[in-house]
Amino acid sequence: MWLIRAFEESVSELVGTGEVVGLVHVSIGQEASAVGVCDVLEARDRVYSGHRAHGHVLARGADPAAVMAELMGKAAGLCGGKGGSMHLVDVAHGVLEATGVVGGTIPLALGTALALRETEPGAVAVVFFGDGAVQTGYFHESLNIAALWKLPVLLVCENNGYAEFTPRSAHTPVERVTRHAETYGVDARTVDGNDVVAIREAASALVAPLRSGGGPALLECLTYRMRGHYEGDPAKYREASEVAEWKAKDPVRRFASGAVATGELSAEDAAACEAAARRAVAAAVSAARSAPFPAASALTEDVGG
Amino acid sequence: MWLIRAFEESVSELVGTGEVVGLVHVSIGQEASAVGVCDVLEARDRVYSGHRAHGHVLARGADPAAVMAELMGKAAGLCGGKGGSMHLVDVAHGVLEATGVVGGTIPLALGTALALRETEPGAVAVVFFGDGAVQTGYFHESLNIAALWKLPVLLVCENNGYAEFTPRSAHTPVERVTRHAETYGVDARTVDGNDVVAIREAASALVAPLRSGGGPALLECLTYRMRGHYEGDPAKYREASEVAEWKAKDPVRRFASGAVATGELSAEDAAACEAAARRAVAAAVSAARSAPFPAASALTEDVGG
Amino acid sequence: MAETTYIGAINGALAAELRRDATVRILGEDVAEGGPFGATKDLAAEFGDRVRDTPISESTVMGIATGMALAGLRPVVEIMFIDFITLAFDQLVNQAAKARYMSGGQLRCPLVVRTSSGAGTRSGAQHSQSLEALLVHVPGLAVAMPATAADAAGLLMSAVRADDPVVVIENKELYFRKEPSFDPAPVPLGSALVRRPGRDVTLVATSRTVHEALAAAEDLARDGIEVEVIDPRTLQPLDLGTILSSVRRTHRCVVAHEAVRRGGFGAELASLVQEEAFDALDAPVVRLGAPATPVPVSPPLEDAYLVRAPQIVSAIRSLLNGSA
Amino acid sequence: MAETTYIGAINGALAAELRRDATVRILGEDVAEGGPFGATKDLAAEFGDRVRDTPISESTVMGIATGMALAGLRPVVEIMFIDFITLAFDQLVNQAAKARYMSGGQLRCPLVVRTSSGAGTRSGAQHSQSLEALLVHVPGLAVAMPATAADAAGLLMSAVRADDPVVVIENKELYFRKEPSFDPAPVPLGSALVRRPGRDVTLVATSRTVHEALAAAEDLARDGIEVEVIDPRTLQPLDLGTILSSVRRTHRCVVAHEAVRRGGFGAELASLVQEEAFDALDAPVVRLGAPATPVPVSPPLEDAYLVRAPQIVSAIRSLLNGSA
Ligand SMILES: Cc1ncc(C[n+]2csc(CCOP(=O)(O)OP(=O)(O)O)c2C)c(N)n1
Ligand SMILES: Cc1ncc(C[n+]2csc(CCOP(=O)(O)OP(=O)(O)O)c2C)c(N)n1
Ligand SMILES: [Mg+2]
Ligand SMILES: [Mg+2]
Repeated sequence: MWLIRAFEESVSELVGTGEVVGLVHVSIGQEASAVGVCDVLEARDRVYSGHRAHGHVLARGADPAAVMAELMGKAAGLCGGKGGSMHLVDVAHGVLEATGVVGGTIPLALGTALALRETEPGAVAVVFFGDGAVQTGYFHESLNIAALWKLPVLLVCENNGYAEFTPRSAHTPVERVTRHAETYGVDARTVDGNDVVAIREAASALVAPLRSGGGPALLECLTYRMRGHYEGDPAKYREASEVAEWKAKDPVRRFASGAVATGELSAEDAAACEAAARRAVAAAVSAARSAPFPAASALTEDVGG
Repeated sequence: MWLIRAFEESVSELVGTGEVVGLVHVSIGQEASAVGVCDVLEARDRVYSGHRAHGHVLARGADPAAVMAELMGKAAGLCGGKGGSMHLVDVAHGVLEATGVVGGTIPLALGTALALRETEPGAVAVVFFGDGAVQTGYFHESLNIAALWKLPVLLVCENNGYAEFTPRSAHTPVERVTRHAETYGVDARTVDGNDVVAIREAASALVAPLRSGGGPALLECLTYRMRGHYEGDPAKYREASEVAEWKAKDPVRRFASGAVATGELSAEDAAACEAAARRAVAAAVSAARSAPFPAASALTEDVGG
Repeated sequence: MAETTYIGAINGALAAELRRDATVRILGEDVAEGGPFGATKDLAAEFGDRVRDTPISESTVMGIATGMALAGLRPVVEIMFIDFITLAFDQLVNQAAKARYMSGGQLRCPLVVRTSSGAGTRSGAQHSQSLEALLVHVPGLAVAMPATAADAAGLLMSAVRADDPVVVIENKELYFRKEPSFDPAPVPLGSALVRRPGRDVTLVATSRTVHEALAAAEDLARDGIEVEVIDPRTLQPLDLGTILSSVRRTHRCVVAHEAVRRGGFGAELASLVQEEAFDALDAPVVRLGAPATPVPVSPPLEDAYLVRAPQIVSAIRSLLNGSA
Repeated sequence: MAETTYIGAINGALAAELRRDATVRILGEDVAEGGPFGATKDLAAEFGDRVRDTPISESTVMGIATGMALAGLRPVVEIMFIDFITLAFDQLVNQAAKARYMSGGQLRCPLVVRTSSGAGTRSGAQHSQSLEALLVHVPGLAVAMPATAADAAGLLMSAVRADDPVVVIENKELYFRKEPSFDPAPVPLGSALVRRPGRDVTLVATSRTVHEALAAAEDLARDGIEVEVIDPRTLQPLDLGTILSSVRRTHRCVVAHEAVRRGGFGAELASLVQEEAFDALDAPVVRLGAPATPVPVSPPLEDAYLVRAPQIVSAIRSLLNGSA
């Protein structure tokens, strides 16, 4: 988690300097779902994400330098610099797509789950999306088909209570996303999205049946983004008290201090973790920084049709 | 109801002779929902329908000769012959659109309901659609928004158990359409779709709150189409026994014989009703038949842009 | 002589590809029952749930097919009428067409979309459109428009074997047209066919309009006017070479299609021809297509809407008179 | 001198139309908060729930707006990025654009769609497209592409007052461009503007590319090459007359836009020009547009992707050298 946190804090700074380009959405405050879910996944599993994807890709094991290079549009980036922040793909680590279209990867995950069931039984597909995506037709059409075809897909909703500048209550009268799963008889849980241990446990319980022919499942993580919707968003639409309240539940610090409290980790080791993460990110930044931009020929490469 | 039945039996014959053109879907066996629902509507209400729309338009009071002329592509048709069977519009009778796109008019009805609430409070919008439309994103996105904005719209699902050649069980694991309404706290009822009296009653109960600021509501009518999906469909995908079973529940004969049994109608009056309907349809057919096709200039009239 | 239909050829090609390659899948509404035109007839019986009925959820189904393709299967998804590809446009345009590029080449998307197009059946404005031009404008998509049974089979076979998305646009009026039987063989994407040689004018036509073009050419031949009819077969990739070398001989070019003329494929073709062969042209490239209206149901209106042979004949006559 | 921005002009025009006509409504994602670019800033405070936030349900929201329009309101719906109009394409193409025609004139659909378009912001392939050509091909839709703040306001005002659907495509790179303040006034749909007169070549450009065209013209003027820059302002209806009379004077035509060249609006324009003014042309109509690729994020690639002034300059130089 420290890696993701340190990475995104660095991204945020580099947006400021203009080195990281484009429309950038960080997941600071929401790291627990990426880490908790990906921790129960295996190499053969496939992951999809949305516009807030850095954490998911890093949690799958992507090289931070390649992710950073991608955000800078460098040739050494995951996607050769052509995809950018919202479209991270790392096939080697089983990340098949991230999308800038809200809800757009949910159907893709279903298709991949169908393919996996037939070609790599036991493997699962996972898709991360926000609470805003729950009001898209994709979510509902997909939930129905996933349930109908019993697909080995885990739908992970990172419910941070907002879609851009608008609170969830202005988007739907349905409070819990899991309510929709019930309609289809789909296994679902709502968890504290800032508690990585709880997430890990729930994900593990939901994924196990998927590996043995059951499915689908839905995991709703109640969380909060500690920064604006995108880097640059002044986020005037929410109360300072709300932000402060959630800051106290910071999932990264909470996990670290929890582990220290129970004695699983010494305070020194915890600090060392953070320091190592920050060093790794610093190294990634300098590697990405010194990497070249793609050659002009890349512009027209890798197009079908 | 006899009018609709006689009209569509005639349509079916005229498809055979080639006088009625295009892709034609009749609602024989499903007339009760059109009649039962429209009976509780007022002139100020607006109705939308789908590809199986003849009954809805007639139940709203459209001139059978104008509907028949439309199905023949004549200038005297409701839409000047340009719309055809799947796209009947009769603004004078409050039918704003019917669509060949499954589920496509559900959002339109919401928009009209919103407009009515602001410009003609007390009026309602109604949309008829099939059970196949329940698996479209439109249905779910619309149910959410209608509930969120408390729109005065009645969603009427004519659940005939099939979408084209495929039974509902192959399209969704959710048996009752009303189940979706529950998710959103939307008022809903499932009724015997071949019982016009029950439909009338349920529609009346659901519409009343819509007129006084409540909404939305959903009415599910369980019914069956006695003919194939479209005129020409051999309908090999269903058992003869199933068809026979439903034939016994024919909503038109059932209503007539029920009324005779309770003494509300004499047997002679019941027969006279049928005969009058058949005469009216015969007159409509001959009027439509002798009507001219549109002038060539109509081709490019009434296009925006 | 044994005969086959366009739809029969499609059905046969699907069966052959399913047999040849275990990664091929079919999905769409009512496909297990054979579909409304019979394209997938009997396939479910032989291939089980490799042929899969879907709910009426076009947008998600297109995404599912894309997600299957990204994971190594070769899905062939049916959009019953091209009018409904509008529902699936986001997945097609924003995901399938871009996946390879956005991933820097990590992904391939061997997706095939089969769909029916075209008017003439009185089916109205929402079941009759010709929307190929929308697809040609989208980088990353190949677009095939077979005019014959042999091409319907052959282009579909190539589409299934391609590693990038291909949309195969079939024509409803051609479905039950008979042709002598043939041995189905893949037809490469990007290879035009000179369907009739001629020296006086180059007539490029697509899909159903190819047959109108051939009828028009036949008619004009009686007056000694020799029309060269070229069927591009795929609009993207486009075999421009075959068309240009014809125009350089005939010095005149007409392009005819069923779609709306404004912004149609004819616009792209006319532009390319005048760019590449301006000096060879004795007259402007003429575009024939539908007027800018939705498709009307009324028989005389729909008949007037469609480009048929007589309209092509008179356009070519005035072209030759005007500039001869 | 007082200044205004393109986005400020849009905001002002929306406020003015809301004030003028009680049937005007605004809906879209985050519009009550002002939207990501500020187009609807402060409107909710003044107009209450006439400015309505919607969930992320583009396809249904487009239908809702259409259903409002059919019932007599004048909705202005925002699709945040034109890339997402693909989600709403069915409603726009199959319902809104066709309602009047299919109903035989019983219905009118005074719908306005506002959306942002264009690359240059490193936002990637799904937030940067220019998709106007898809809309121009659909009968029943008007398509406006303002290049200046005055036109952004004026075309929007006309769109709100029109009785048929209009899509107003704004450009993200122009949003914060400053212009001297002006009194907003409706700009009629279908009236092109000669933004710079010239005798040597007619340069038709749209939206952001108008400014590249003007910069190119400025540059070429230093060498005595006088470029006439025409901004059609609406692609449909198209003021072809203004363009043709220019071409008949200059004998050369270049069309430049940001969208992909293949199947882009330039194809329609080049075809029309060569059809209507073939004999006046000394050289083929030249089309400048993006290559047939998705929009890359990487700065040097995106810079190469876009048509900028230097590319226009060199295209015009070769055009004049080649055929002079
Ligand atoms: C289809 C679509 N509509 C609109 C947008 C613009 N947009 C980007 S993020 C966002 C809100 C998403 O909210 P949510 O799904 O809750 O994710 P979060 O940003 O909260 O993580 C919107 C509306 C988009 N990217 N895609
Ligand atoms: C979006 C869309 N997809 C597919 C079709 C083809 N189609 C026409 S009717 C139909 C089945 C509709 O089933 P249902 O909604 O239950 O209505 P019913 O025909 O049973 O009255 C289908 C798939 C269509 N018209 N629209
Ligand atoms: Mg959110
Ligand atoms: Mg049904």
